[in-house]
Amino acid sequence: MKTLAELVKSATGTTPLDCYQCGRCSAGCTQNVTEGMDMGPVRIMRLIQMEEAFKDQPETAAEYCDRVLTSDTIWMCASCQTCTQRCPQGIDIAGTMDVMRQTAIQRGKAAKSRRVYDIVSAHKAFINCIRRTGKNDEVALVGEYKMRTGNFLSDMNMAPQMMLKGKMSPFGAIGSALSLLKSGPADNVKHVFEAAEALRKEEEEQ
Amino acid sequence: MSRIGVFICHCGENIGKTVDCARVAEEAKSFPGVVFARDNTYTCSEPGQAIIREAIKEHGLTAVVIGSCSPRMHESTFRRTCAQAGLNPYMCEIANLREQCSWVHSNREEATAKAIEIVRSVVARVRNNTPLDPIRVPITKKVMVVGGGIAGIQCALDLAEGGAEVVLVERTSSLGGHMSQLSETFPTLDCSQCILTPRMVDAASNPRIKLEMYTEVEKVDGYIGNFQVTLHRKARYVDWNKCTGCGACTQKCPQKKIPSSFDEGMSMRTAISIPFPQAVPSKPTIDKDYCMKLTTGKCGVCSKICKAGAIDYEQKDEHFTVDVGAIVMATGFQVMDTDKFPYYAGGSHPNLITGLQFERIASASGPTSGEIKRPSDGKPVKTIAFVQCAGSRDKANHVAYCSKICCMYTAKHATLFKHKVHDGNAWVMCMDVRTPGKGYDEFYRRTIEHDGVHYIRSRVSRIIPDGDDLILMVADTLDGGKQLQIKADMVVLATAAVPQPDVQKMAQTMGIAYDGDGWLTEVHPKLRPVETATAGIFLAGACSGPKDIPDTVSQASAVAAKVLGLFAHPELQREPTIARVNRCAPPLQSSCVGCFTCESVCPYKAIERETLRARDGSTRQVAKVNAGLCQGCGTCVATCPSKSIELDGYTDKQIFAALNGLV
Amino acid sequence: MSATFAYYPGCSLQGTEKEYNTSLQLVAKALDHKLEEIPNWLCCGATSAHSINHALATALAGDTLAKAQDAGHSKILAPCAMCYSRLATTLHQIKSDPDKAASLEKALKREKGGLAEMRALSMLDWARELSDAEIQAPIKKKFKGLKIACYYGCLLVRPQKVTGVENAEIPQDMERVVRLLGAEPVSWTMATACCGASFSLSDKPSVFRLGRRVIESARKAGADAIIVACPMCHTNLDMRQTEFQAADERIPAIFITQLMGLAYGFSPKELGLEGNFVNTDAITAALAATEEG
Amino acid sequence: MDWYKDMAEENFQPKIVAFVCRWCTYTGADLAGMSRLQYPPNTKVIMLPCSGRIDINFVLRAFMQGADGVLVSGCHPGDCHYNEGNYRARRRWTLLRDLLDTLGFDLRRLKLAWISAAEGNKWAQTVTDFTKEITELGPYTELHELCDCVESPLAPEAAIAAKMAFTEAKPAEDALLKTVQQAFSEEKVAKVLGWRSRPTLKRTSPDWFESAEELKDLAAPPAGVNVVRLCDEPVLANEPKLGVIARPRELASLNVLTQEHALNPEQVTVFELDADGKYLRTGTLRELSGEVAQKFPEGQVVGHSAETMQKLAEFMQKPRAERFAFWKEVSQHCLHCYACRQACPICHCKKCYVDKNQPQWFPTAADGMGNFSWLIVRAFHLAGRCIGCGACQTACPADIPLNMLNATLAKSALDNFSYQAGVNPEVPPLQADFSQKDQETFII
Repeated sequence: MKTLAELVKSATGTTPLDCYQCGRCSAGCTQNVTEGMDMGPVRIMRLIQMEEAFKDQPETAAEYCDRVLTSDTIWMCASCQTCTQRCPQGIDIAGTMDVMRQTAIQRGKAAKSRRVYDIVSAHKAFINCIRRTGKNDEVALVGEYKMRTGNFLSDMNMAPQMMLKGKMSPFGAIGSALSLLKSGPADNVKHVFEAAEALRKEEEEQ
Repeated sequence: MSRIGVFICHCGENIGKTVDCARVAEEAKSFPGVVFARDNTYTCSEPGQAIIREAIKEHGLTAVVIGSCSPRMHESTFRRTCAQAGLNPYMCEIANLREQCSWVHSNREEATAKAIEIVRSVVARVRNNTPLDPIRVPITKKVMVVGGGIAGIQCALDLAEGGAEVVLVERTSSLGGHMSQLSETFPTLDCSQCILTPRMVDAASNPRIKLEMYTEVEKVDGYIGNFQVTLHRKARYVDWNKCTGCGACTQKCPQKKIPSSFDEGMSMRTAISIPFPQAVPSKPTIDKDYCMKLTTGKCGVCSKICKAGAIDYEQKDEHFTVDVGAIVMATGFQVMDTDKFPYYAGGSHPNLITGLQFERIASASGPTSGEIKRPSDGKPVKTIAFVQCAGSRDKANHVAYCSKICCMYTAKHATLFKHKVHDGNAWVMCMDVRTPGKGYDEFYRRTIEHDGVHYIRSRVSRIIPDGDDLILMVADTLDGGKQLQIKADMVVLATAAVPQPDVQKMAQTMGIAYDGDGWLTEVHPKLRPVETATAGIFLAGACSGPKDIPDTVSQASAVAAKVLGLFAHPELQREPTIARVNRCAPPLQSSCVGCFTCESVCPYKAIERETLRARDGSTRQVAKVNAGLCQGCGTCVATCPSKSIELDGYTDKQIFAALNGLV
Repeated sequence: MSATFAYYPGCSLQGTEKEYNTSLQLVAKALDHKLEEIPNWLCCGATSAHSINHALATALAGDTLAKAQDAGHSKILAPCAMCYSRLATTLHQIKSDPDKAASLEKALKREKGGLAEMRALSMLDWARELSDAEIQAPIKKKFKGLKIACYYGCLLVRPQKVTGVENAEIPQDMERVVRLLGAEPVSWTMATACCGASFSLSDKPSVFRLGRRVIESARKAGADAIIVACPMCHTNLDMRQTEFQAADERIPAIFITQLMGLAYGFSPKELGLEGNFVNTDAITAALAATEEG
Repeated sequence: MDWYKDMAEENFQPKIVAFVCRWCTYTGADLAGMSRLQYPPNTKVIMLPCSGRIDINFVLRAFMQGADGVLVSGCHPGDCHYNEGNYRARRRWTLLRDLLDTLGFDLRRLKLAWISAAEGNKWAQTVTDFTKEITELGPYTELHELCDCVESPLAPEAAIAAKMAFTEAKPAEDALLKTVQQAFSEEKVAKVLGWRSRPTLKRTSPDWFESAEELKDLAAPPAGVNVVRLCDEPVLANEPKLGVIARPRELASLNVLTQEHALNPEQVTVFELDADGKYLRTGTLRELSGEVAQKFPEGQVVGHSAETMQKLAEFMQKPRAERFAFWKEVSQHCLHCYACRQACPICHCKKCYVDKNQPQWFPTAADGMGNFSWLIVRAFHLAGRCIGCGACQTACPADIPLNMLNATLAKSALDNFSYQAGVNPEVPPLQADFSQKDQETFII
């Protein structure tokens, strides 16, 4: 199994091993510890370094790896790119968070907190939406999200106003809701999902 | 017949790890002319050199090839070794097996194969070498020091003490440099002016030191021992011979709103001004960009007020040449401006200042007379934040290197602040605090333990202006990256030390090297730290990289020792690798047809004409090289249509043989 | 100067933020720009794809690039900052690493290559390519005394190596347009801060906190309105604003194209201003009465 | 002899030679080592003091000896340790590249770079890229095959026959004859260069006339020959009263010789003819040298005929491989008789450097390598000097179109450096001069 640092290197071309823990990423972070992250991005970088350092001691390495993948931090990242922009070492920190999220899902390690569960559900609902229609149908997205999370009441207060403002039509909404019943990729997106699978395989083989 | 000895150095692991040195030596034995070959762990060590000397004697070697580090490193060492054993030093050649082979390749097989080829080529070349004798040239025993900061002053004083004539060139109108701007100096906190000013006066009054103030170096010609430096003395519009330095003119000048560069733009000066009260020499200059008389023709107040009649609006720039035997670069550094940091309050906020500006604020002779007041509204500062590594150690956005002096001067700033504002709060945002040096770490710890300065280990991401105040966005990396917002009355950025912006241009005219960041490069960072690749030009102080005062002063004295060492010789021996137009005798003839294309090509005007007389009495003119002037570039050789010029050490025969050895 | 672009509207511009599309179409017409919609385009995958399925994110962007290329284009205008960022990031990757370009093309079963030669334009790039005279030519009325906070958010400017924006910390592209329209840009601190759009659905606390931060900063700087060039920013700063800001502390947020459209003489209705949750009268009222050539 | 064929095997390892200056590039390469940058081992370095020292012979020899690529590198413009060596080198490489391009040489194999002492990275990158490029190009088989070619078949018979056709000499014009006679009688001249008719050979050839009596053999100038070819350097230096019967082409040649200090223009009396051989006037070379450019048809590069320039332009349209094949074919006929050298009015060395054997850069045998290198070296030797009279091609018994090579360099000099040979005897020779603005599009 590849180390987290290796995964980041192949996905972003930069490596957290260059990090010297200056903390500028965390200082400028949109989210950070006070706002739901359980540690600053600077600590994530450190843990990735330590996993690499202990890679010949699999048990210790796995401990470090789990601390990263099960953290809330990687999910609370807003992908605003401020850290990547200002990093003095040129590390793609936001890209690193992407890799961590993806790896957490693949290895079934994503955090179990309610907040994270909602975020993961939204991402999954979004991708399912694309799978079904090739596009993001906002009503269908919200629908699936609610079914996944049980947050039935959230945002319901906005719906009437949205219809009023012409942002949503009741007929469209019904059509969208019906689309939820479809399964498997639609014809217009099949080739993209196949291509994604091919890319993933190729990356894995490297 | 050549009897060549080949010595392959392992350089410890450096070469031996990647190149099979024993095999290279074994292969070398089969090359034409080689009578002896062996490998050795450290050839440059004394035992290693002894092996060479013994082999020369025992095997009657006529030439030596050493496979080792770059010739730029140890060519002279090994040539000396050969000379000790009675072999002409120019019969020794280096095969570069380290910098250009073992260090850049990892496959042992390939690297060894390449090493064998390199050695074969050098062996082929050395078979065509001829013994050469060094050239002797006279030395002008006068030295030019460029830059009148502490480096230049110290160097000039030491040189004068040793009996050398010194020309000290400074482009501003006073000696002193950055050190004269500082308030106190770490780690002893003695007043900078108090220790510097006596030195400035000493330099100005020393009979062996000639000051060339308000003057810049325009051009450098010549070579070690024989430089011709063209200087450009800018018009001062004041006759310093007449001026008594009374300062009356500076009081009366109506043009008063010019930002003072000595005070880093935080106070105003007049158009005719002396940069600071303790300036040496204490003579004013007129700034022609601001003087009303010079810009509009109206005014002339200073001329009326001057009792000595020293004001001269007609003074012109002067250009003149000085002959010197050595040049010392002591051109110093600058600090990055705050405007390089858009994420720090847009890079421009009156209360966002550089460390050098803080020095002026803290200085008793500064714009606030040493009281810590902020520029925007003059309010006494209660909370101050210092941001370290502003630009330094930031390879993605600014410069990759550590500016070296900031950790200490920030600790000093914070201490000075706490000494002046007892109830104030000082924050330092730092990464690693680097304080090696005598008494340095103790000073830094005292800043925290005794003076109560708060250090947060974080790099500041953003500074947000909040009216006159500033809010710093930081994250405490020692607390899991917890975000903090620190509000401060004033923020001091420890901006990176950077090279003087125009020093590269000067370096180009002198033919000395500078690195990717623009710092002048020493010929060897450890063993020859004050010499440049151009013989006769030396480096003192921060022009070669950020340095604190003790390091700068030590370097300046080291340079003085180097120059005095050079001047101790009655004459110079120069490398004999110079061009030569062929002659065959008797009577003296040459294949030169006298087209004198070489004359137009030579950058040193080293081509002369000589009349040859043939057996039948006819005469003709042919080219001849002046050995004193030729620098050995060989451009004439490549351009000569009849191929009648050779460059000793790089003859066509040698290159041809080297090429044959390669392909 | 007339120009033709491949047009990649993206999902939001067809759904909740269709005013952005409408206003952009009008403004483009006024500028003699032809927007040719990419046939059968798909979603860019947004934050979700790059967050949890990197390969899918790349494949979706590759698909869009390929379709635009097949339609004979080399420049793609993506008004949505998210769509733009996805295209630009993918282009940055395949431009700097030919191997990545090759594997993407292989995965998409394309033989003709050249995907890396495509260019993605954000609204900033688009505005930057217009000269002052070009922007001003269609103006019918100029704004007077209108103070605008130009909001860039994240993805239009960051990361700099992807967007190529010259000063990513203090971008000035929208400010330039605003000045040319007669309005006055304010200097404020949150122009490139994040509004939290990626959590619009899933993490309300973040959305509210970050959105509030932006609105408050604009108010403090004395702005009458905010302009944006991203549908997600708009959702957050307009619709969500009604959730996190008290009624008397709100300021309208509209699209840069709507602001241009107003100056170009289109009616608020044509430009879809009534779709805004926060009242926009302050903006329309600032249109100067004088007619300009 | 088939060594290059083995190299075409799959595991081809190119041979690359780098000629570098010691102050910048060599130091930069050392820096790459100190920084432990890794690059392929195929490149072997030969260090020289300055890029100005890098002779074209080094590069040509490297190729002919089996190199697949050659790298030449020095300091950036403005950084030369010797102030200007790299500027002169730059001019040299511009000219050589243009010549090689005409010859169909694969220019991708000759890389030029400015690499400073600080650019260890650039050195490693350049070597890596160049090695990759050359590996992809494969061994330089076409050139190496040529170098191994030992046969040299004669030129087609028809071409030789045309060369051997005899022409009757025409007597010199009366006006010219009288003027020269008078110059002898007034002792203004002691030796005159002109054309002598040789009835037994049915030929007219350049010769010295040392008295008025000899003038009975004076003939009208024949086409395709340049009388100045006899201007041997000792004669010029030792004869204060020299006369030359000169058409524009001879006048241009004399200008080049003046530039190269081979004669004193004050001491040479010129009997000037127009291009068709009609007598115009008499004066010292100093007086008559100035207006040479106007004596050739407008727009023409001194003596290079519009026809040659046209032919060259068309030839350059052909693909590189075809150009190479063409020169490979025609150069095979070269006999190494050096008639071209003998006929050249500019060649005034006593001993040609190709005849020197210490070292002998190129074989003097009439084989593939000898012939092809002679083509290059002869033409390049005349870069910025050849005035385009075409005497060399006329003299060539193998009918090799040498004019095209001469015209290539004349065009390069004019296009790149606004320089025309033989026009102004006061300026420094082309390769002895430089401008900081010389173009360098091909240098990385």
